[in-house]
Amino acid sequence: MAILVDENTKLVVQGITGRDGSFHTKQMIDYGTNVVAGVTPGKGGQSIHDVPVFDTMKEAVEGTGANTSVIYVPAKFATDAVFEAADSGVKLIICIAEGVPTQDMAKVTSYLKCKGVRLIGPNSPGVTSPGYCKVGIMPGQIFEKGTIGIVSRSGTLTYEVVHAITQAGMGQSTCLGIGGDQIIGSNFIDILELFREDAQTEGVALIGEIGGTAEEETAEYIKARFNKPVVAFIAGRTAPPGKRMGHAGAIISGGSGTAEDKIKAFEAVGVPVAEIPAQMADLMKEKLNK
Amino acid sequence: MAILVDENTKLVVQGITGRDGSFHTKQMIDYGTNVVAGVTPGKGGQSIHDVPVFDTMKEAVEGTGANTSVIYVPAKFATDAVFEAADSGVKLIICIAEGVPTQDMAKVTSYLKCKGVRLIGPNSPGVTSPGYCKVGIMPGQIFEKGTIGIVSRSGTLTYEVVHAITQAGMGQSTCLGIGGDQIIGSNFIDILELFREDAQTEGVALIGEIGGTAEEETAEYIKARFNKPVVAFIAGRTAPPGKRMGHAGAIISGGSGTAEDKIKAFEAVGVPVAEIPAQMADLMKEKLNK
Amino acid sequence: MKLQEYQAKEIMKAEGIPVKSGKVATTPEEAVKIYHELGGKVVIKSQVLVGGRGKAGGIKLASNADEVKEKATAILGMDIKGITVKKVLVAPAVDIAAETYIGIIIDRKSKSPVIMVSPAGGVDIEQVAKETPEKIFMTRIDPFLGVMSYQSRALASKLFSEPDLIKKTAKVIHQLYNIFERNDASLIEINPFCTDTGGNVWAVDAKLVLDDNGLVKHPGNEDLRNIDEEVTEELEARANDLSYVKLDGNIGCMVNGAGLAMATMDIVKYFGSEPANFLDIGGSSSPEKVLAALKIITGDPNVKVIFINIFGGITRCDDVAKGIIQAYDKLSMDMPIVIRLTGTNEEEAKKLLQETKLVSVGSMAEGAQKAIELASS
Amino acid sequence: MKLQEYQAKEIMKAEGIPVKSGKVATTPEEAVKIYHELGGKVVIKSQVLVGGRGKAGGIKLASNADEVKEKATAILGMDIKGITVKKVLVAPAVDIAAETYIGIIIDRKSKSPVIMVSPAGGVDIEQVAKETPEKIFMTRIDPFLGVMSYQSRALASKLFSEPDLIKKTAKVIHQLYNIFERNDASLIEINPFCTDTGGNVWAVDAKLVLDDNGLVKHPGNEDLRNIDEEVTEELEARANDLSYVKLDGNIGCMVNGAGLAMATMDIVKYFGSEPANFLDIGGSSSPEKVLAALKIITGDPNVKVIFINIFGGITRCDDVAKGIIQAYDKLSMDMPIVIRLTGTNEEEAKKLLQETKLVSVGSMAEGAQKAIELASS
Repeated sequence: MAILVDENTKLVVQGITGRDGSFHTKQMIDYGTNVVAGVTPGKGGQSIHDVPVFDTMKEAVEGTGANTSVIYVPAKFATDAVFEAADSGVKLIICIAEGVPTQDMAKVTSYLKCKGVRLIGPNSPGVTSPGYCKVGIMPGQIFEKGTIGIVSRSGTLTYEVVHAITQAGMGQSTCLGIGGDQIIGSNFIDILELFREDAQTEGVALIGEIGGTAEEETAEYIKARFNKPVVAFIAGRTAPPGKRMGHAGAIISGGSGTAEDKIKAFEAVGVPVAEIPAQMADLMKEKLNK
Repeated sequence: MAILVDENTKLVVQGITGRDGSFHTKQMIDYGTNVVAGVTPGKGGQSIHDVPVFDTMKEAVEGTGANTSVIYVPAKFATDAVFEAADSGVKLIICIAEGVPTQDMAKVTSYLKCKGVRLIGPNSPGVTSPGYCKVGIMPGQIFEKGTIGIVSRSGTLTYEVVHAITQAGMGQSTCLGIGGDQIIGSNFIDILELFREDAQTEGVALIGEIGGTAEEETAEYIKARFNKPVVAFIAGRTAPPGKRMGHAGAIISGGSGTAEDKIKAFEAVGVPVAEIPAQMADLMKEKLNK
Repeated sequence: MKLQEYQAKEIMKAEGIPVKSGKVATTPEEAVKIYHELGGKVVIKSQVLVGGRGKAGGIKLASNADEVKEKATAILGMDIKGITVKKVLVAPAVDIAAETYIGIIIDRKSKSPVIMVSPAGGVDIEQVAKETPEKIFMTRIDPFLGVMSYQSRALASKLFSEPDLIKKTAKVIHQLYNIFERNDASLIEINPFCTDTGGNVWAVDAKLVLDDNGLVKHPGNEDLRNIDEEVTEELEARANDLSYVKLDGNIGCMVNGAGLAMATMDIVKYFGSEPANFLDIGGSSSPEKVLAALKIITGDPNVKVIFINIFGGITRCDDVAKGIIQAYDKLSMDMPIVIRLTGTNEEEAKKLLQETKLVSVGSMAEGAQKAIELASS
Repeated sequence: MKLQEYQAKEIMKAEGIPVKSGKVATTPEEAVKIYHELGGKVVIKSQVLVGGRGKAGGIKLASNADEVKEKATAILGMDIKGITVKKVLVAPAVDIAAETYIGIIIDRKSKSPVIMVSPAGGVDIEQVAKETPEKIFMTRIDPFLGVMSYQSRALASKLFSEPDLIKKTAKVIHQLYNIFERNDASLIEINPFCTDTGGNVWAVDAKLVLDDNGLVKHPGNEDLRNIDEEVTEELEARANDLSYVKLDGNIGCMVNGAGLAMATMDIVKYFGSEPANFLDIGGSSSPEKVLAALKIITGDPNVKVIFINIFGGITRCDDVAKGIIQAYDKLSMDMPIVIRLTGTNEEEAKKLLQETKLVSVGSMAEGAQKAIELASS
């Protein structure tokens, strides 16, 4: 089972000949991911780590039956790459690229919604379903197959939590970063909807951060509809208001978007919030033993 | 039953204070159409033929529960009017305006598809379901309630055929013009799909014209999927090649788009084609008696 | 609205597309002068809006002043499909290495622009489509997105394999689309789109057709209209918002709606005669439009009978009647008029027309037969 | 990237939005000169990127040359929230009849731009939203369609009832959106958007924030950056593609990823100390970035201990290790360094770091506690 990626994933890597694309293609193959194709314009006909390279996504999908794409191209070309992927027939696009302009993303998400194509990211570390498949840039060695779903607005902080969960003797169903930008393809609620339907997932660890109101909306959703244990962590409790902390998502505007509000919202719907990342494992254990 | 408009239609008239909008609102009300609102920016609060006028479509729909819109505004403002209607929540838009730029329509149809809103037209004479409701500019006195569906790329030629069908003692389920422009909201096939599902409709009279390949595609569709008798007429048998005959749809380009090709395509799938409009009634009678 | 080659090329050049610039001459002397300005071999091309200029002898190469004079003299004044050549474009000849095709059109089926390219350029593209369809490559363009880089790159690589030519061609595709979108065009085409022996690309011919319905958004484009190739009646019709096409028969037709107008021509022919024209007075008529329409019809010396076929919807029969009555006042309408008038405000119209000497009929078939009978009597 | 009021106004003016133009002065004498050029009452406005200028006394009216000199002298050099005022805008005062608000922002939830208007302008809009939410009107804009006329009309009619003012305001809304879209802005705002007693509309204040990620598409906008309001370290960080925010504690942090970097600050605080900074070396790191990051941290005199917290994904641990080794060579790193290094290429990194005197820890909690212990010893 797991969500988004599993043993049926046939992956095409956009930007496979770049430094990151090539390196992580190797990492993904080593993890067991079925990488069927790569795309780099002008390099069609070559191969990288025994993966055939195509000039266009259309050729790659037609030639290999790829159903999922991961994008490693630089931000400057990422918008075009997402549109190309959407037009090629893949149904899931995972965009690693960081620094995509927000208004481009407004167009991208509107277009994809219409096409019925799901996007994870941009600025996502990828999606890993331990035991099945790893797509993106996450370090493979930290995962253990199991029953905890992990969803995060952050990249490296996700690894931190995965690591803690694994060390506490719990495995994961699927772990993913949805990206910390202002506009992203899939939000917490979209992903929780998938975890809800996934028989393998017994509980979810959710990693939020300051800025926006996604966590507050998610708390409302959990109350109304989500029937599995959830524990949370919010990064940026001590961030000074108004200072930009890397992600566009991390701007505190006025009274809303603070860690305090988010923690309050989660606790009000019975979602305990860890004070430091490693505590999430303890909270989850408690929740599951109840 | 009937299709598109019926006793459940709650109509809002965009451009209700204009010459045509006002005149045809009266005609529609006299026919029995449930006209619940009108829209003209800056004239909110007035009323025309006892119909309340609103400044915006949003207010009109929220205030009256309108579910269908008809657009009488001039071509110059029609694109904006269609987008406004699509955003207001109505699920069916009937656009009478003639002369809408083709590239605007490309955007409109793409947008509406995404929103799940149906458009008839532009450059449509409207939709009439005799006995229930008349939306548009068709002369109401020519209709008779019955079992024949009529769909046409032309306006006045539709009335001609309706008239002939009525005079031959047959009534109509729903009659509509889909518009003769290059890009239209709903094509023959979209409408035949509705007639297929409509229990009231026993046979369909289809009025095509030269230009494009809509008739050829429709013939293929009829062969594959349509299970009720169809008779056709094609206008422009004698039009000289290359000459523009009013509609954008009436440009013959190369070997395709001629009346000859269209007639051949229909006859090949068992759809008889009338030589003059009035013959359609005879052909329909024959078909139905078979 | 079709533009002349030189107009399309000026627009393309302003957008940055590589075009060998030339100038337009209306006399052989001007052509020679332009030849001297340009220096080197030139091509002299008749500027008319009809196709088949090359086959008709309207395009010639010239290598010296005498040849330029001789060929310009031959082409200017030439008749191509009924149009007299009044202008020639004199442009530097391109040292062609390869001829390809690039075009953008509106596709009814996908309801969006489509870019079409073919490595087989320089010939009629419809011929290519019919005979070697595998040489035509098409890409649908989302009207909201415009051309994406991956699309232009993929299309360009169907024409050329050298990376530099692919890059140059992809750029031209974006530029063409910009022109297409910004002007509400219905067709833009470069055929042939050529490479020369130096690795450059050139738009050697150019075609641009603007959507008539889009002109209102770009009022400046109205200045590009080539009125000297239009029949006077057609000009007058457009000025009155009528749609008119002159034909060869003797039954003058005035109809509301393009479909019904075509069907009226068809029925005249079906009963054995020939229509003198196609004339659609359009929707939402006014008495003035009817008067203008009748003026155009009565101005055609071939017309023996007028057949008015009106089925009122948005057109109101009483508006039409008022126009007819005005026409009786102002025009010498000494020919028979057969009228079929039904639909919206029919009763009001009939009252107005009681006094006239019109032959009123009940159906369009009856009207056509009556008109033919009167024309041959 | 935030722009100054005068920069935003110049852009708005170029787009055709009615703005009372003024000029920027850096000395009281210049301010007086501008006052004489303009003639009449002026407003003198400090040009700094922080909010609350008015409350801080950074905006003053002046009716004669003496007043201008006096007030410009007071404002120039003033400290507003830690920023020294170096420029003032001297502009004609508007005879204000009504103050309203117009703004465009990106809405995360609807994933699109949203236009927000309020008849309650001239005050903090977030205050209005909290206290009288019924005075805020919002319209979602489809990113492909842009502002439709029906939307601008409806929004404008929430501000004014006179048809002429509605028309003028609707036009400004379109113009604002054009600027917003063309520059990849994340916010554009006129507050207050005023009418004067003559029935004109005016942008009396102006705010424009550009999306940092969009700057690459508009290279010219980089020239608008106000570097004199930025801390030197932050400038240096940006030049090296690092994200750095100076704070007040003594634990220097170097982390990969914004989320982990915030969590690292939080954990330092959780264990009772204060971080000296936020520093995210980003994804896809290189040894050079690590070196630059350590240079910035070691340049902060408050820093007593460096806590390096790396969880490698796209950042490879061996790249980080190489950077640290280079830093040992080139910088005087005499303070203790606590390092937590795990993830991609962890083994390779550990081999490289064997020779160094780093304090290696197994988890971020352990690292934070160790760093605090070393800082207080």
